[in-house]
Amino acid sequence: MNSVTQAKDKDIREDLSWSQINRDVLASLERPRATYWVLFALAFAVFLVGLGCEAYQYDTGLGVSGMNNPDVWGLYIATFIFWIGMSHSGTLLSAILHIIHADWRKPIYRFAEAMTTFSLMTAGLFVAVHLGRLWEIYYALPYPNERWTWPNFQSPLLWDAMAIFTYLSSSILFLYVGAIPDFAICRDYATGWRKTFYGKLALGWMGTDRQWRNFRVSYLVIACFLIPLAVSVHSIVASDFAMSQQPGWHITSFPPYFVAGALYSGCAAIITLFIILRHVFRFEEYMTLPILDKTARLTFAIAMVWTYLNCIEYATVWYGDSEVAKETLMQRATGPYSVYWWAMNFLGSVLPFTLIFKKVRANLSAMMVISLLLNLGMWLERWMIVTPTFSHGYYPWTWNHSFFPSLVQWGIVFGSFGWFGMLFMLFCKLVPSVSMYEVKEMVFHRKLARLHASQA
Amino acid sequence: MSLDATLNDWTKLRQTHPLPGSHPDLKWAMAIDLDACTGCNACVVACYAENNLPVVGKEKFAAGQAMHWMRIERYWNEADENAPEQGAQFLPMMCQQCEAAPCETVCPVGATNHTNDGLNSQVYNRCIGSRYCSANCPYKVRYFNWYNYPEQVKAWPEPLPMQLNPDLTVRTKGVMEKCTFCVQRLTDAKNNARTEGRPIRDGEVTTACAQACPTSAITFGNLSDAHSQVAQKWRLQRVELDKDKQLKDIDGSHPGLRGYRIFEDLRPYPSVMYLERVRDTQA
Amino acid sequence: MMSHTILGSLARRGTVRAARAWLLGVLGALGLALVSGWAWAGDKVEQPIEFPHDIHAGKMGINCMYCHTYARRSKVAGIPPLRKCMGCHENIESVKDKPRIKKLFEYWEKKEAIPFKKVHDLPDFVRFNHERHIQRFYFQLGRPVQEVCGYCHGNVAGMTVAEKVEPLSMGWCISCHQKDHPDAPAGTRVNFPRMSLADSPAQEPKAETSHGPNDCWQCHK
Amino acid sequence: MKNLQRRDFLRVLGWGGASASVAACGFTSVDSGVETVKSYVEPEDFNVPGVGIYYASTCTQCEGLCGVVGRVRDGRILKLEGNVASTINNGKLCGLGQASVQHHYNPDRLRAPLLRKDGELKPITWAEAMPILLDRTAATRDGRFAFLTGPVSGHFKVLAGNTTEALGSRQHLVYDPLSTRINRVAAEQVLGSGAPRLLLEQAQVIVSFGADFLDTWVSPVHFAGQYARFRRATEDKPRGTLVQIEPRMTLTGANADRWIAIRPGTEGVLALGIAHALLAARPSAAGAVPPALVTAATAFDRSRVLTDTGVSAEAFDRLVKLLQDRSPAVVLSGPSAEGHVHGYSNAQAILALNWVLGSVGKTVVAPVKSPFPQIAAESGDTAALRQFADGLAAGRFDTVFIHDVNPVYSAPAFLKIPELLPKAGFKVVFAQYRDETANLADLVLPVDSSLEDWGTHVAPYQGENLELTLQQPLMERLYPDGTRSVGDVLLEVLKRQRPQEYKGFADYYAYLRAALVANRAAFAPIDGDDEYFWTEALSRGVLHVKAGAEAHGAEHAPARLPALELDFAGATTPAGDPYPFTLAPAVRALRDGRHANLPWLQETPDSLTTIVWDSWAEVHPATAKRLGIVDGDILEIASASGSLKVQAYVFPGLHPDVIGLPLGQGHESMGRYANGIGVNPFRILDPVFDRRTGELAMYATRVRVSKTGTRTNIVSDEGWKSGNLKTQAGRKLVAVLPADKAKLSEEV
Amino acid sequence: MNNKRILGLFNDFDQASAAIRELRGADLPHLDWNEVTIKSPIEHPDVESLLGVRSIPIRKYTLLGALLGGGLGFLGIATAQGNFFQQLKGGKPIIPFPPDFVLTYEMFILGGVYITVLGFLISAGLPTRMKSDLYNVAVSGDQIGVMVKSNAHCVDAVRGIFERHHVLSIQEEVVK
Repeated sequence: MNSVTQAKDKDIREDLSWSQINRDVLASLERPRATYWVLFALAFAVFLVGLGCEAYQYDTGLGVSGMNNPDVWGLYIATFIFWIGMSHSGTLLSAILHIIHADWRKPIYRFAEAMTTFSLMTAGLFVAVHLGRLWEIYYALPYPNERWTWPNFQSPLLWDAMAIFTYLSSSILFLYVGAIPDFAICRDYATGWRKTFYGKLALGWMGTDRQWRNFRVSYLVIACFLIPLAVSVHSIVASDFAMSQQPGWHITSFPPYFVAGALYSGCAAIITLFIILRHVFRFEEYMTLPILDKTARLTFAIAMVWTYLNCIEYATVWYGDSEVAKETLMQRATGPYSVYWWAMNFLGSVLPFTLIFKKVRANLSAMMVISLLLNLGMWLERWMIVTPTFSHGYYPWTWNHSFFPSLVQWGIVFGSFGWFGMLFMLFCKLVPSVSMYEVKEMVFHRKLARLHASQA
Repeated sequence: MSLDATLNDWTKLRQTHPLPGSHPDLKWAMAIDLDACTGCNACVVACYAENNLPVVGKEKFAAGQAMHWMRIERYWNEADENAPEQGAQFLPMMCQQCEAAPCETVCPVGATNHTNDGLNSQVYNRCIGSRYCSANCPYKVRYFNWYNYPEQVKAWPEPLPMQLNPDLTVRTKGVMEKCTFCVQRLTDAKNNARTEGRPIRDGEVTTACAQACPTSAITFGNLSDAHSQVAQKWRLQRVELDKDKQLKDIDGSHPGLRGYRIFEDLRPYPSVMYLERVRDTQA
Repeated sequence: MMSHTILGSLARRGTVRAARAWLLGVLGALGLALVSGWAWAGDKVEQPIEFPHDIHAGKMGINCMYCHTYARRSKVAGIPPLRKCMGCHENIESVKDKPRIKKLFEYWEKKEAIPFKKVHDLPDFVRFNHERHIQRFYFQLGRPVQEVCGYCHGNVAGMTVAEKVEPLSMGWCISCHQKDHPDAPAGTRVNFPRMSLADSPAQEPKAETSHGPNDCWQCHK
Repeated sequence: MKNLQRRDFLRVLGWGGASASVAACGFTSVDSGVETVKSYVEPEDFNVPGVGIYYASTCTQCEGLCGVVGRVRDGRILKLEGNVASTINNGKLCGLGQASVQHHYNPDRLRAPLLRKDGELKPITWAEAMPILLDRTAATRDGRFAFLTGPVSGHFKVLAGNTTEALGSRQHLVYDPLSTRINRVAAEQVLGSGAPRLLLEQAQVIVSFGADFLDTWVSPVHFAGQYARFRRATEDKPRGTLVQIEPRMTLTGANADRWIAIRPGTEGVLALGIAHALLAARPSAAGAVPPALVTAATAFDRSRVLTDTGVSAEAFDRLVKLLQDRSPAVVLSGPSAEGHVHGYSNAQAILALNWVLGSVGKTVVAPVKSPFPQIAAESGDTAALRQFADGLAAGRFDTVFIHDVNPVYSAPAFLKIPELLPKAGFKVVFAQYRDETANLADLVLPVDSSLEDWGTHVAPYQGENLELTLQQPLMERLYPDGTRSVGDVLLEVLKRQRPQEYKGFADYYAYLRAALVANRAAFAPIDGDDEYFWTEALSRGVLHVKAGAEAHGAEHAPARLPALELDFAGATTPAGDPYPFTLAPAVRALRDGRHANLPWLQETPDSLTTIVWDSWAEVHPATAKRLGIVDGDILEIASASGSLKVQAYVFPGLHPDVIGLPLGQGHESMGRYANGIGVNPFRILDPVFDRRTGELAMYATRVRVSKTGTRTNIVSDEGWKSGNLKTQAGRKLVAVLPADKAKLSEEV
Repeated sequence: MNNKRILGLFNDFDQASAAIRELRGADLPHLDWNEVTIKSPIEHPDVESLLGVRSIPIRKYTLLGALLGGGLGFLGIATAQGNFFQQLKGGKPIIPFPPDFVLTYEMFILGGVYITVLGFLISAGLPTRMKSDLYNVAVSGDQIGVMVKSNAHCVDAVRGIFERHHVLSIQEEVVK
């Protein structure tokens, strides 16, 4: 009764006992709601569809994706950027908020971090899917070989590969290191194969002061590394375009624009997953409405930043002296893809204003819908960067306004969502998706703080 | 593979391109006279014949997956688009072999590089098909093998394969390809010249398109050889390889000059000079 | 100071074991990365006729180009036309009854080329020019022919049927082509020029531009 | 035999090379002992593996008959180039010529003779085929034989003629669906020669009434070369100006400085109008022209001409002024001016302008006369086909040979060839493909491709000197026991009919060799014995026929313009015609359809519309607007004699009353690349004939156009994908410079 | 000589810290202060004040890693480019700085992160076997453990102190 009133305005109930926390979270590893299995099956099915399409494309050639001479990239690269962007919010929550001691992140950063990792994996997948000769992908690796050749370090694509590899591995380490104490807890309470499984992962963590001491510092250090890394990753992805000569791409404001878009879509995605996890794992106590509220406000702020940079992009082109770039911009607004373009602008810049209403922020189903729409908008943004420019570039003879992705291409794009969902669901079933020890800290410190307050 | 090589190249950090005289002996280039070009397509077919280009068929052509390395573009005047009294305008467009090629820098595996005789090489078997080069090509003259034309599309049913030129490969699925200035011919010419211990003579070798062209609109040769036809044409038009603004554009004092390069302001420094089409306005 | 604290921490219990484990792991990974596939020489090939190079090139000391006559004027060295073999063997009574020679005559009766198997087979996207190498090393530098051919084909005089003794991989080609050749007379000096530069034009001997390996298209087609 | 040995040099070396190069790039085996390597049994020192050798021959793709050299490597013909020794094409070669290797390697070539057994064509061997052929021909009753061929020249013409004679017939019918006979007859009459030499490069003005000399007319590659020089300026000659007058824009029209759309059929009127204006301005010129013409011309004053032709006053005056100011000029008459009831009158009036302008003897000179009329080119006509049809209808033929033409496809529907052909007793078709005509044959004999066969040719249009070009095999037969040379077959027939005369010749090759060696005196001298003469002739590919003083034809040109018979009845069509449009068939690379099965030509975009792999109906933008037609609409084009459905293409290069329709597509049976693609305009041509020559009037068919309601996507290289972009969208891709600004003379 | 371990579990930090303070006050002979360890579900808020400042070498590892990553990264890339001179880019130097810096930046972070993690594992003594030490699952739950390693006599004293602060349970073992 009392707790309920508390939960309304407080991020978390302070009278949660530590053992209670352990029990609740560990429960998520054993018996989630049935919805979990439904979602998992769904994701798996979609993934299989994508897999089929990819197999067909691999065998027949990229032509089946419906791409053609001017439009050589299509949805693959667009979706690749989308997934890269998705990954950034994990870092935002786990690293940035960690450094500025915003402790409300604690219950939700773990799955955000996981999201980072898996969306990066998905993005990496698209690099492969998009290649004409996937089987020769090792040519891009800088390793000593009998050909005495090296990849071309000048290519932004190679920077991509490097940045993504760094980001992915660092995120995985960050996620893992941050989860060691929780693995220890799982180990202590688990039985059977799980005990050995978590035992291995826990590396024999015993919560000694020495371990905690080093743990705190290294965690902080890695967090500090992750922030510039995340920024660099998406700047580099942006430079894939900004460094090229295509009209509408050759814009200096692209990197910040991309980063903002990344955080934006990431936050939206967090809201989606927040709601899902809260339901399937009965995390009402931990993923509370106030936290959702904070996340939503953060999302709104970022949405505004993105909108601003979006306008900057248009302005740069508009006041720039490249007639062709201007033409391409107009083409986006009026051409065959104008529908998607306007939809993108609406979903990206107008829709977020619904988040200024507290009622909306507190309404789970509403937030679910909005967050999904926001991500749709962000995905469209990526597509509107890639395709319109290709279809209306410098060379009029090769203009092709009729490009539309084939079913195979769509299949693979959707498949990627299945693949992501599958991995993510799997993860949440195996790893505590709420960081137990940090929630404990949260509760502990908040109680402490209140005590001091009352004493004073 | 030596420290020596590293240090050696270290001295080249400040190298920018194109350098005046960066190709002291050999620089393949073209001059295409649009006044002579009639748009008859002889060059296009010659290119198909010389370079093992697959015939993709109607559906794939419709999908924009045609593989013609060389294409003849036909434009109408904005002025009399519905009553073309000035006739049409034809433009043979193939890889411009840029000196500072946008495609070269972006290839992740370095499958497209610059050769010493000023060509923009494309190594098919190194290509992994990221298609970044095509994305970055302002002329859109790079063509991607969307399918496995020899085996799966059956572009060469027996006995057509007997016509294939053994001096170059048939590109397989998933690699980028483009006009090579018929590099297989150039290589043979260089080989003969070296065997006889002499530099390459002008007119000794030419590309398939130039050789076929009934009106000799295409001139091909060694730009570094001051006496070659192509070099003379470039000089006559005051077009210089390493400038991004030619005399013609700088001041109006030379209205008679016809030489220009397409998209010069993007600074790719193309190796193909076009000569303006001339039309008699009195007629 | 730093070393002190690190050592200090290493001194602590459990630490040494951990450190050793990690060190081994990392070294193992590096080792794997370094041992990346190198092309190896091929093994013996079953030929329709066991042609004894050792007798012809070795014992008789016949010039390689007497039979492989195309090597000096074509990309491909080719194998001798049947008539070439007959030219001599019609008149060598002593060996007429040897099984291999019998086979040879059978083919000749059938007017059918002997389907020899390729031993030194390069990928189809590689353009190797025999003429270039023969012209330079044999005719211009006057090196002994078996040495010149041997650069790539090994000591054929020591084999019956030819065997692949060199990897013939790109790296292997470059390893030779990167060598400077001070003994080469002027005009044929092979110092493979890098992109010629304004500051060092001297680096560019005349008529030396753009031959392998500094030009992908020299060897790749 | 020598012949066989030569073929031996050309034997394919260790075939399998291509399959390897196809697999190239990627997974090719580099393991030892997987691929095999072969060599020749008998070496030829000039024949080095891995090195291309060039053999000279002749391109028989069109009547231009350019000299070519073929690159042969390892016994495979890889590519054709122009033969520099030939003064026809001077080392150049058009796309059509390039594509002839695909005739040679075509996957749809017949590989065995076909005999009709109980209604079905069944493959048989040559051993079986020859006796049947010989017996049946021998059984032909006197004179009841016809030999229908395409344009012929050289010794094949002789052989064909003799065969016909030997069978007691006079019916060697030379048929050319795209014949230029009207032009030839008119030129013969007006200029004194059927094929006068045109010195285009010396002209300052070319006025062409629909003569597409850059693409399809007479000898395109030759004229293209001249055109280049005509465009170039020198100290003594400014850049030439080209004016093209035609109802539908040809490639030549697209390259004109001034393209004038004229109402179809009124070209003659315009010509006389110009003549009138010129004579009025410069009576002196009247000296060369007969008063008849002068008086005739007076009838065509400016106002009438303008109303009749629909040419704008501005264009007319400019043209007249141009012709007054600049000289010399050339005036050409082309198919679109000649293909009418009064086509002959048109041609006369147009060609007569050359007299008025004083071009005769300057830019239009008589050609070198051939000392061998019997091997001179015989360009075909469509009258031959009518003759053939009549013969069939009357059941006058026991035996019919058809070679190098496909009448069942290219004959207008009203001639009913498919229905009549069965009336012939025994139909032998020499064919490379199983085309529409072959399907109706009793015996189909697969023939060598032009790259496997021997032959001699004399082009109907000659360069500065008279040439006899040789055709020789560029590689061994692809199907040694599948195909044969037509010459060999005819020789067999002749040996059966006239053993005495022909038993000396082992085969066609021997026949040719003997014939040329015997006449070697007539050619530009080659020292050495006959053997040397022959090999030398082969290596050159071209023999220059010595032109004796009497043979040179300058003085054969008439001193003045003979009287003309002008009759423009029907030049203008009555109002209220149920068929409001005139059909303008467009001749393209596929020519009369014989090249439709060449993938390169199908995939190469049409020069003006850039459409590939299809037919289309060209509609003028104004007309399209009026009828609400947009690109890709499926239209029904109906004439009095038939109708067809085809996609619309809105095309500015038309007179508004004209519908353009490309020829060559619409095959039912030819090969995988031709079948079912596009439509065949020949089918709907009306039975309209030129009054004088009786030639089919190709450009006189009237049609009506209606939308069927369905629509398709036009497949073309141009930006149809981008809202039918037709201009450069502000980029500087093709820059145009006004001639008066250009300083071309400084460029040489 | 230090051959005995004792682990006492307390209900919360207050009791645990009280116990430790007394332990400190008692300054027993043979008690090496470094052998006093706290085991807790979360880090003890004021562990320094209890156990005194103990070294944290992580940052040194970080510095080392970052420098190694950056330095080697740049050298490696530059050398690769310098030696693979077939790869000439029109308009670009053979060893171009801007791209190499981008990559160096990534290598810098990569090295930093990797070596930091390595450093963490090393200086936190991970991985380690559970048997090697006294442990109680309650420590990962809600109890605070204090562990002391010393000789038998000293351990008895420690036990006394623990009991005085309502220790919940005590484990002991003899170290071989």
